[in-house]
Order: sequence, then structure tokens, then C-alpha cells
Amino acid sequence: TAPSTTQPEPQKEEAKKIGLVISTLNNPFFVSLKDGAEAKAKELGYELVVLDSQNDPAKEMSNVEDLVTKNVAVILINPTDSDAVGNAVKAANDKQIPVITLDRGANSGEVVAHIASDNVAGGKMAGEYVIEQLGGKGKVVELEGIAGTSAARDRGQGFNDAIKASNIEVVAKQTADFDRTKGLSVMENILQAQPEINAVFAHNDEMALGALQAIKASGKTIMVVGFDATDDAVKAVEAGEMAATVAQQPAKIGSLGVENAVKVLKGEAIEKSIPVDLQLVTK
Amino acid sequence: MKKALKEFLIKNKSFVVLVIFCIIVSIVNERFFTVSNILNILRQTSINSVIAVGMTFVILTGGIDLSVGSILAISGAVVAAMVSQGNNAFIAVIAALAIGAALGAFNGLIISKGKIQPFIATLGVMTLVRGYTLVFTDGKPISAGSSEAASAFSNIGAGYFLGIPLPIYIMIIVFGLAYYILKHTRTGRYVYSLGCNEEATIYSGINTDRIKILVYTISGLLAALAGIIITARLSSAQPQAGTGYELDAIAAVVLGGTSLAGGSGGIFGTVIGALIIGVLNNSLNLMDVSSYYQLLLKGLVILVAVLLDRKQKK
Amino acid sequence: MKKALKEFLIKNKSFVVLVIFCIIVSIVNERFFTVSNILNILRQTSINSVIAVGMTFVILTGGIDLSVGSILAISGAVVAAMVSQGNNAFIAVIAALAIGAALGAFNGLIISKGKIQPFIATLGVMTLVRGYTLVFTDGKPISAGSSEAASAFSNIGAGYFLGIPLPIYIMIIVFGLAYYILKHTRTGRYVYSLGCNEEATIYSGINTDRIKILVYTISGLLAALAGIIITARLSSAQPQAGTGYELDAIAAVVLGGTSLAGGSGGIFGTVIGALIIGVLNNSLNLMDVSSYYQLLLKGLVILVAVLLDRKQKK
Amino acid sequence: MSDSIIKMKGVTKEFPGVKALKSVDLNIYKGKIMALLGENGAGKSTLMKILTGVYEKTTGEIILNGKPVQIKNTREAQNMGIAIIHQELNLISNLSIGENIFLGREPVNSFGKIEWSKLYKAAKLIMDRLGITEKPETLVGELSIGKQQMVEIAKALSLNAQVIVMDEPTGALTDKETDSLFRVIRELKAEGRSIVYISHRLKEIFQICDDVTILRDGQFIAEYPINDVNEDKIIELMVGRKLSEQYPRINCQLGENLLEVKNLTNAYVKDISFSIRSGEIVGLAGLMGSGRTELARTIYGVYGKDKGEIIVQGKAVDIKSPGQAIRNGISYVSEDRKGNGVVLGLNIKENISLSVLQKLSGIFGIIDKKKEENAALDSIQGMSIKTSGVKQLVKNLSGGNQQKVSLSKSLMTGPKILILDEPTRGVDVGAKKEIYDIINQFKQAGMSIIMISSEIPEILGMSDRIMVMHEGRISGCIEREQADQERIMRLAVGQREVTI
Ligand SMILES: Nc1ncnc2c1ncn2[C@@H]1O[C@H](COP(=O)(O)OP(=O)(O)OP(=O)(O)O)[C@@H](O)[C@H]1O
Ligand SMILES: Nc1ncnc2c1ncn2[C@@H]1O[C@H](COP(=O)(O)OP(=O)(O)OP(=O)(O)O)[C@@H](O)[C@H]1O
Ligand SMILES: [Mg+2]
Ligand SMILES: [Mg+2]
Repeated sequence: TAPSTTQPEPQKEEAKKIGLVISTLNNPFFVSLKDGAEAKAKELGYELVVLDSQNDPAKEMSNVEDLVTKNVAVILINPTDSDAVGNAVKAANDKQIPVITLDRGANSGEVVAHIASDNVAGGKMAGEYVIEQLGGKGKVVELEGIAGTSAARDRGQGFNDAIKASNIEVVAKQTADFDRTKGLSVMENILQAQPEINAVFAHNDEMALGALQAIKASGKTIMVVGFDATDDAVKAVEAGEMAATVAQQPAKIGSLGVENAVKVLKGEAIEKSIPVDLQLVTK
Repeated sequence: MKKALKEFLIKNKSFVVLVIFCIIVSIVNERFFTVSNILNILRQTSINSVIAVGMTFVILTGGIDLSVGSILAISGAVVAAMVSQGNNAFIAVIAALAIGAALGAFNGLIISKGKIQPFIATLGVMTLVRGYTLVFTDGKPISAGSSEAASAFSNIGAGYFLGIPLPIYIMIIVFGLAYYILKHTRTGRYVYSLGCNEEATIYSGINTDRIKILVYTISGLLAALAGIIITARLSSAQPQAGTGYELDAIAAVVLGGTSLAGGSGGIFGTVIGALIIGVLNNSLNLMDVSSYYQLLLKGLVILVAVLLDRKQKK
Repeated sequence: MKKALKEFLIKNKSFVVLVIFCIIVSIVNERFFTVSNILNILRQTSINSVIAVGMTFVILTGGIDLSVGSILAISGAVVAAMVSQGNNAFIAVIAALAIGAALGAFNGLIISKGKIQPFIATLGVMTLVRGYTLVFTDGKPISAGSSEAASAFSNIGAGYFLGIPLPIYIMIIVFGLAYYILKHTRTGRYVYSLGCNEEATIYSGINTDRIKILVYTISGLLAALAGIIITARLSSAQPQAGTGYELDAIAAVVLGGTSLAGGSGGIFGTVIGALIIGVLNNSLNLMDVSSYYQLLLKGLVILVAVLLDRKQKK
Repeated sequence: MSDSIIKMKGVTKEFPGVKALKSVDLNIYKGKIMALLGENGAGKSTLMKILTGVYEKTTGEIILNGKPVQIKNTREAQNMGIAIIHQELNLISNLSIGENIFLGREPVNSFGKIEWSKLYKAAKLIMDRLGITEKPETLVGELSIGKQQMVEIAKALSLNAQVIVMDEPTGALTDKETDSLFRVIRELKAEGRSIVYISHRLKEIFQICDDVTILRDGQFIAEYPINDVNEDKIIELMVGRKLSEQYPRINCQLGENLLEVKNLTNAYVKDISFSIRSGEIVGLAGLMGSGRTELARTIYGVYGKDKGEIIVQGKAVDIKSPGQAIRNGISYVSEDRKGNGVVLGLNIKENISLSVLQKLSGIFGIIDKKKEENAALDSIQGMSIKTSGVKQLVKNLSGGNQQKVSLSKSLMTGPKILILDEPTRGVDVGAKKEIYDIINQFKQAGMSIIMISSEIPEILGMSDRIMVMHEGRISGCIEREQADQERIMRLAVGQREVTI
């Protein structure tokens, strides 16, 4: 086991530091989460250290270790993966630094709170919306996120669970790597292959917006449902181009994270599980 | 006549690979060989093609350019930002191209004058420019907006002329120009000579530093052009645009039979290489191959294609 | 004595870069130069180091191995799957190493016998193996579980001996062995010889194909070892693990002064190169540099380090 | 006749588009030295590469000690006791002399560790025998071309082979080293070993060889005991006709000073001053490593200068690159044609035009292909370059023909001052004569020519004036009439002249 070092003495300056290890900043969703957290920290007068794991659990582990070395007071982790984050959480636990997980949970290690909206539920919400709009039957295309990421898995699972009961058929299921450009070209190709498509569900708004361009260029009318409610997507919904997007309120997750971290610091009790509402953004 | 054809096919095995591949896909999926899908493939290929042309220049000199994806991203961000601020689309495009060319020239400068190996120099620039793009965009997409300028701009990527998408014209012009430069001009000859034997080229009185700076500038310029096309198509610039595009471009060049050691190969091969990759992506989508198997098959096709195309042993 | 030191420093500029860098960081941040942080850096560096050692062998022959990240992922997945099914940790580790070595040997085979350029061959294998890893894991992480075997296994990555993390020992052993092989065995000399002048090496009666197969096998084996360490540290294997690691490994090798053209450089440089990258990552985190600026600075440091380290012009 | 250890019978080799060997026979006798002669491109190197497993033959037979054998690679050849010194250097520049000599055969202990002391001791032994004075730990890359050639020879000797093929081993050697080599060759012969000796220096052939085999155009022409032929006969067999006098020196009207060098100094050369007039050939002699090549390259702008002036036609010029040198009318033909003389991967036409594309292209730098091809054809004719066409890759030319391409490339720039660094190294007698004629032609046209050569007869035969270098300095300058071999050698080893 690790050599136990003496517990960090709370130094005046560093006691105000909160660490945030975020899975990636390559995606507007997580950028919003970070922005929310930063705004809250500023408001409450705390310094927030943000480290980017670049979707790599090994980097995430290093980031947590570096925060431990830095001696931050609380660590907010937005895990890259619920399993893989376990040992990183334990590393913080070893040094008695409280951990709060955001958006994704941790399957092992001690966590004082988990703040999230459920990806599976979000997928389900999108599925139900599609069923309702298509009257329970039709052909849909599913644009998947980066293969092997938990967001892609969970959103896909929720969506497919929901439509299982209906007569809706997934006629094509292809990855576009959460990327708008890929969303465009993959959708173009699918449009060539499938004469009839009623709806598209994309695992994030970036892909949805790419697909939207492809559909617009093809002249067809196909309903597009995205996920994340990024600014661009909400605008597209308002303009009537996109049908809906599932809002996870990432900024709220971030700001709740900091708010609760501060409570922990002050010794206040907090809820173990803090849900953030999902919303379906439609026109 | 027949002999010439045979020789052509032996020399251009990648062309044979492409044709056979297309025939197989056409049989499996009847939607593949339609005018609309072929235009679709060509339009999708245009991005990688434009980048791969620049990469061909660089690779012919024995170099490599990993920074194209990042240059694509910053140019896209700049053009989108300028258009969204109501600037004239033409001016925005020129500015973005200038930035791409300047970054390429910077690559060329540190490689030639700084004597850094191209792989690591452009790796450094790739990282640096990606970081700067994230700072510039604050990590968020930049929409070109819906002004008149924006809709003029979006034509570059989404417009048509005589029923054929504009990016296809751009690609053809780029290919044609590059082919001509490499085949028929002094500069082209120097590029090959430099790739074959740098020292002998210097001894022949040629300023090889200038050639190096030039090829990286061309690569940067074309990466920026690709960035403009993408941004115009999407009417929006992504901070992460172009990630990993360098590998696709290099793959196109090498599949086309150009040697990474420099000095041999050419644009015609790159056309074929880019088309192989484009057809592959399209056909895997058309046949609804699951994404895991797509990667598997892509790797396999790359290996088989280069194995078939390899130089005969003495 | 003094002269020897001076010569050492001139020959090993990357070492000077590292030392200066460490001094600056120590001044800026007093937490940097503590035992616990140094152990922390070393442990973090171990993954990249182990891969970079294999990459050094490959690059010394004038090759390159882009498939290390994918090999890391499949080995990690295999070891996690085996341990979770209750197999003995030792057997699981051996199996994972064997798979890494076999994939490396496959790289070497198509490069030597198939005469494919290393860049494109390993790019193909990288894509193919990533696809297979996704198929194998069904795109989901594989947890090693919490059996006794699993906790024995997790020691490889998370355990300590005499207060020092085990991965640091592994790294030191790998460095030592590699140094010895390259300096003092025939194989090592042939690696340099092949990288310097392949034809002349063949004329000397050396089977260069065997050397090539060997270096890629070593690279594959060490990538697998890195995969095992990561998996053990995280007690779980990710299908996307190792993405982009090839670039970090190559950067470490080149920062250490090994030429991508092959034939010159060595393990000592790679140690330094890996440490530069490790210290950079750690110190940027310690100094609260925002992640966008981290990328920017990383690119800058790579460029500055290689500029300082470049060979003096005649 | 004595026993033949190796018989090659009816050996044919086809390269794509070239039939390099057409049913060639070769006998190698035990304890004898066989000379293998022929013009550039006759197929000598190709035949020897087949014997040593570098190339596979198309048809034919190799009989070793009465038994037919298949030789698939170098290692097999070595195992059968056949070693070769290749025409082009094949050394590993990043390894030491000792490591190069024993590459592939390093002594190791039971742990697989190389026994360095053993290796270097053994290397020292062989090096002593050849008179190589460098430390065996020295990196080969730091040696001059001539010394590298000696290492190449040491490497072949270390193999202890029964048959040693030497493909132009003396091309880069000075007389002193050639002497050590010949001494060793005679010792080997005395030990009963057989040697195939390829050279374009016919004098050497008569010094050491026992028999000669002559090839022409890939065909076997004749085999004779050396005593049955003389130099003229050999030349006739090689080129298929008689040749006139070897060194056709001509006297020209000397014109103005075209080039003047004053106090030129850098890391390689010290305080060099000389001048050369229009229509003059200055021979530059010196031992290997005396700095002749460096001087040439400093004038040509490859190396920077620390001090001194270069004056072309009375005007001081600033030359920082070969491009500037060419624009100032200076051209240089390198001694290292593989390294920087020609671009092996380009074809003949592209090589010949490389330095003058500016003149051969129009607007936007578009190359006038017709003009380019004509220029190349002119050169091919003027130099008698043996090739299948202007589009043949220079890589696939024989060594001598590559040298002619290198020369053509320089002459294309229309230089006023031409610096030739070992211009006839590896060039056959016929072609040598042609090159001398060409040099004279340009001399007559008023060019100034500096000719660096390690062949003193060539220097004596061609030059109007001879400069000798020693350790980076000019140790003396001799008028043609007063020059002889001995005086040149005295200056070359640094002895100041007593007389004059
Ligand atoms: N790899 C090759 N491919 C094609 N042609 C070749 C190749 N190697 C040699 N040749 C051709 O074979 C012929 C014989 O060449 P070779 O090198 O054996 O001549 P050589 O007698 O050694 O001449 P030199 O005295 O100039 O060295 C030449 O016409 C040459 O162009
Ligand atoms: N790469 C190098 N590193 C160190 N010393 C070198 C290097 N190259 C050449 N030298 C030295 O520079 C001097 C000049 O060598 P060089 O071979 O050019 O002379 P040269 O008169 O042209 O002889 P040669 O007959 O071999 O052409 C020699 O002392 C040589 O050892
Ligand atoms: Mg020859
Ligand atoms: Mg010389």
C-alpha cells in the first residue's frame, strides 16, 4: 500500500482551491460544464483548477495525482469512464481529499456526492419523442458517438430500449465520432443508401447539426433529434430546422458541483445523489 | 496500344485496386454506382484530396506534415469568425488562406533554417496551433451566421455549378495545377531532386531551403483551403475540426504509390489514393457495416492495397 | 574531468534542457521538487517510457511504429478479460505480452518481407487492431473484477516496493535492458547498422529482415507491457486506451536526440525525452495552466527543445 | 593451366530493359590474381555481384571446386569463402572502424555481450597490416573517402576468404596506400588465395595480375595470361579499336586571370592564395586528407570561409552557396558522385539539366522539354555516355557513365572556372581519353580548370602548373616543365623545396 504521508495541513491560500478533472474539453457540452463551474467558483470567491483528461483514463489518473500533489481541498471529477476512474478516486481518498463526481459516476472508491443527469434516461427521452412524433412507426437512423465511450453506449442504450416496444426500425446505425464534419459525410452516405428515412437520432448535437446539413442539401424532410442542447442546436431548434435536443444542462451540473464542493469545505452535509433535470428542447 | 495499357496498369496498381474495389461494391450494393452517389463521394473526397495534394509536395521532398489538421481548424475558425462579423466572404477567405500559408511557411522555416526533422517540427506546430485554435474559439463552434456574406460564403462548400458541387471543381483545379507544377515546372523538378538527394541538389546550385519552405507553404495553404470548404459546408467552424486528417492524407499519398522516403511518386497516384479512401468510407456506410468492423476493414484495405502496390523485388 | 562533463553536456543538450526546465519549475512551484511529486512524475512517465523504449529500437532502424496505442489497448483488454474470468494474473500477463509480441512481429513481417513502408504498414495495423479491440470488448470497458487474482494483478500498476511504485521499477529494468542490448550485443549493433545503411548491412551478410522483425516485436511487446501497467493501475481496460500514445512516444525518442532517419541516438536520450514530457505535463498541471494553453505550451516546448538539441551546422 | 577454384559459365543477367551480361565466362585460379577488365558498363561489377550473391543471375552456372553451387546472398558467399570489396563504399558511418570490419561477425561471450577488447585488438592487427594508423574506435563517418576505402579493404581481408573480389579498390587511394595494398595482395597470393582484381588503371594490372579476362558490352571477349598481352593490346580488346596517346596535353594561349584566391582560411584550409588564368589547367596534388576537396568546396560555397577573398575576373565576389558560385561562373564536379555528384533517382536528362533549368524554362518556370532533351542528347553524344536513352535512371548506369553525367551537369552551366575533383576516378581508359579531350576543348575555349587528382601521371600529363597541398596549406607550386613525380611527393609529405 501507499506510504501514508502526513495529512496535508490546510494552508490558508490553498484551502480555497477546488480541482476539476474534466473528461474532455473537445466537446461543447463539457466546455459548458466547465464554464458553469468557473462562473460559480468566481461568484463564491474560490479558485478553480481545471484539468483536461482528453478522454484518456490514464491521463485522468495523472491529473488527479497532480491535484493531490497540489493539495487542493476538494476534487470534482467528471470521469472518462465509470470503471476506470475508480483508482483515481481512491488516490484522492488516500489523501483524505473529498471527491464529487459529475455527469458520470464512479463504480469504486469513496465519493461524497454524485451530480448528474442520466444519459440512459436522456436516450430514452429522445426515443419516446421520436415514437410520439412518428406515430409509433417509421425508419430511423442512429448516429453513434465515438465507439467505446460511455456517452455513446448509454445514450444508444436508452434510445434503443425506448423504441424496442414500437414499430420503429433502425435502418442504419453508424458512428460519426461526435464530430460535425463526420456527421455530415456519414449522413450523406446513408442518404444514398436509404431511400426512406423518417428520423435521425444523433448521440450529440454536433453530429445532429452535421446530419442536418446533409439532409438540407438532399432536399428531404427528416426529423433530427440531437443531444446536449448546445447553443447552435438550440438555435436550430428555434429556427425549426431541428426537431428536438435533449438538454442535460451541463452548466448547471458544473455550477452545482462547485456549490456542493464549497459546502463540503464548510463542513455542511450534502445529498449523496443530486440529480439534474433533463429537458427536451423543442420549438 | 494494348501494351501501353498493360504497362500503365502495372505501373499504377493502385488504380487497379480502386477499379476492382468499385466493381465489387457495385455488385454488393446497387446504390453505389449512381450519379448522385458518385458526386457524393467526390464531394466528400474533396477535403482529403486537397490536403493530400499539399502532403504530396511535402512527402516528395522526403518530409511530412502533421500540422494540416490543426491548420485546417484555425483557418476554418478565422473564416467563420470573420464572416460572422459581417466581413466580405472573399476577404475572409483570403485571410484564412493567408494564415494557412503563413503557418506552413513557419513549418518550412523551422525545418529548413532550424534544421529540425519534419515529423517533430510539424508535431510541435500541430499541438501549438490546436492549442491556439481552442484559445481563439474558446472551445466552442463558431457559426458563420446567416447574413448575406454568410450565405455567399456557404456556397463554396454547399453550392453547385451545372449540377456539380463546387468543392469538386476546387478539387479538380487543385489536382490539375499540382500535376502541372510537378510535371512541367522547375519547381516541380527541384521537389523531386530534393527528395532524391538533398546534397546533390544543393551542389547543383539550387536553394533547397527555399524549396522546403515552399512545399510546406503549399501544404499549409491547401489545408486552409480544405478548412474553408468544410466550414462553408457546415456554415460553422469546429475547434476540433481536422483532428487526425493528417493520417488520412498521408494514407492517400502512400496508397497512391508515393514513397515516404521522397523523390518518387506523384499527383496522379494521390488522386487514386484519395478516391480509394473516399470509396471505402462511402461503401462501408452504404452497406451499414458496424463501426467496429469498419475500422477493422479499413485497416485491412490499407494493408492489402499497399501490399499489392509495392515495388517488385529485384 | 571538467572537459568530460562539458563534452557530455554538449552531446546531451536534451539533458540540459530537462535540468533547466526542472529548475525553473521548482522555483515557480515549491511543490514540484518533493519526493512524492517526483515519484508521481516517474510513475506517470513509466507508461510512455516503456513504449518509447520499443519505439527507440524501431526508430533506430529508420522505421516507425504507429500501432503501439492499439496494441496497448488489445493487450489491456485481453489481460483484464482473463483476470476477470478468474485466471491466474501471471498467466494473463504472459498471454497479453504474447499477443503484443505477435502483433509486433506481424508488423515486422509485412515491413520486411512484404516491403511495405513502416509508416503505412503500422498505420494499417493500428486501425485494424483498434477495430478488433472494439469488437473484442464490444466497445465497453472490461473491469478486472475484485477477485484475488485481480488484486494481485492490480499490484503491477498500483503496488509499491520499498516505498517506490512498481511501475518505476519496471521502467528502470526496461531502460537498463534496452541500453545493454543496444550498446553491447550484436543485435544492438545491427540495429544501428541497419538504420545507418541497410544495403551495406546486407552486404555484410546480416539478415536485416530478422532485425526488422525483431525490433517491431520488441515494440509490440513493450506496448503490451505498457497496456498491462495501465490496466493494472485502473483495474479496468478501455477500448479506446492508448489513442495518440504513438505521438508521445515518438516525441520522447526525438526529444532525446534520436534521429528519425535511423542509425543515431540511443536509450539514454529516450529516458531524458520521456522525462521532459512527463515533467511538462506535471508542471503545467501544478501551475494551473488552462488546458488550451497547455497544448499551446506543449507545442512550444517541443519546438524549443528540438531547436536547442539540433545538430550543429558545419 | 593451374586449377580453377571458381568457374562461371554462360552467366546471363537481365535487368528490366537492359541485358547487362550475355553468356559470360570467368575462371578464377587458385593462388592467382585474375584481372577483370572492360569499359564502363561492360558488366564487371554486375558479374561480381552475381558471384557474391548480391544479384541473382538470369541463367548460367557457378562451379566452385568442381561442384555447381547456388549463391543466394552475401552470407552464403562468405560461407563459401568468397568476399568482395564493392566499387562503391558500403560502410556504416555511425559505427567505428573496428565494428565495421567485423560487422556481422563480432566476437561475443556466453552472455551475448560483444567482447570489445578482443574485437578492437583483432581490428588493429588487420589495420596495421594495411598501414591504417587511425584508432580502431574512430567512427568511419569521420574518415576521408580514401581512408574509408582502406577500411573496406580491411573488412574483406578479415573474412579470411579464399577468393577476394576487389572492384576498383584503388580508385580513392594514393600511391602510398596502393603500395600497402599491393604488398598485402602479394602476401595473400603467397598464402594460396585467389583474387579478382578490377581496375581502370592498366599499370596496376601489369604490376600484380597473373591473368586477364576482358569483357565488352556484357560479352566475354578473351582470357590471356598477362605475359601474352601488352597495354595496347588490352585497350584494343576492351574498346574494340586502337587508341592514340593517353594524355593529349595541348598548349594554349594563356589569357587574363580568371580566378584569384587570396588568404582563404577556414576550419579546413589555411591561408590559401593562388591565381589561375584563362586557358590554363592547374593540377592540385596532395595526399589523401590534405584538404584539396575542402579547398574546392570552400571556393564553391559549400563551406563558409573565415577569412580571405575570392576574385573572379578582377571582381571580388561573395560566394555563400553553390548557386552563387555557379552564377559567378564557377562549377565543381564532385569526387563523391553517389553522395553529391548526381541524383541517382532522377534520369539522365533530368540530371544534366538540373543546374540550368533556369535557362531551359520560360514563363512560370515551365520547362521547355524539347530544349531539355536536346541538351541531354548533345551531352550523351559529346561524352559518349552509354545508355539506353535520356530517360534511363542514373542509378542504373555504370560508375563511369555516372561520372560522365556528373561532368555534363557541371559543363551545362557554361562555367568560366571549372573545378574537377578526381574527374576520372572509376572511368575506363577509353572514356578517360574522351574526358581529357573534353577538358582540353574547354581549355582551348578559354576556361580555367583546376584538376584535383590522386593519379600523379594524370596530373603530370594534363596540367600546365601543379599545386601541391599538405595539411590544408599549399606547400608548393611547380611549373610543368620542372615537375616530376618525386618533387610532387616531396611537397605532398610537407618537405619544403630546397632549390628554386
Ligand atoms: N540495377 C540495375 N538495373 C538496370 N541496369 C543495371 C543495373 N545495374 C547495372 N546495370 C547495367 O548493367 C550494365 C553493366 O554495369 P556494371 O556496373 O556491371 O558495369 P561495370 O563494368 O562495372 O562498369 P564500371 O567500370 O563503370 O564500374 C550497365 O549497362 C548498367 O547500366
Ligand atoms: N566528417 C569529418 N570529420 C572530421 N574530419 C574530417 C571529416 N571529413 C574530413 N575530415 C578531415 O579533413 C581533412 C581533409 O580531408 P579530405 O578527404 O577532404 O582531403 P583531400 O585532400 O580531398 O583527400 P582525398 O584524396 O581523400 O579526397 C582530413 O584531415 C580529414 O581527415
Ligand atoms: Mg563497376
Ligand atoms: Mg578529395
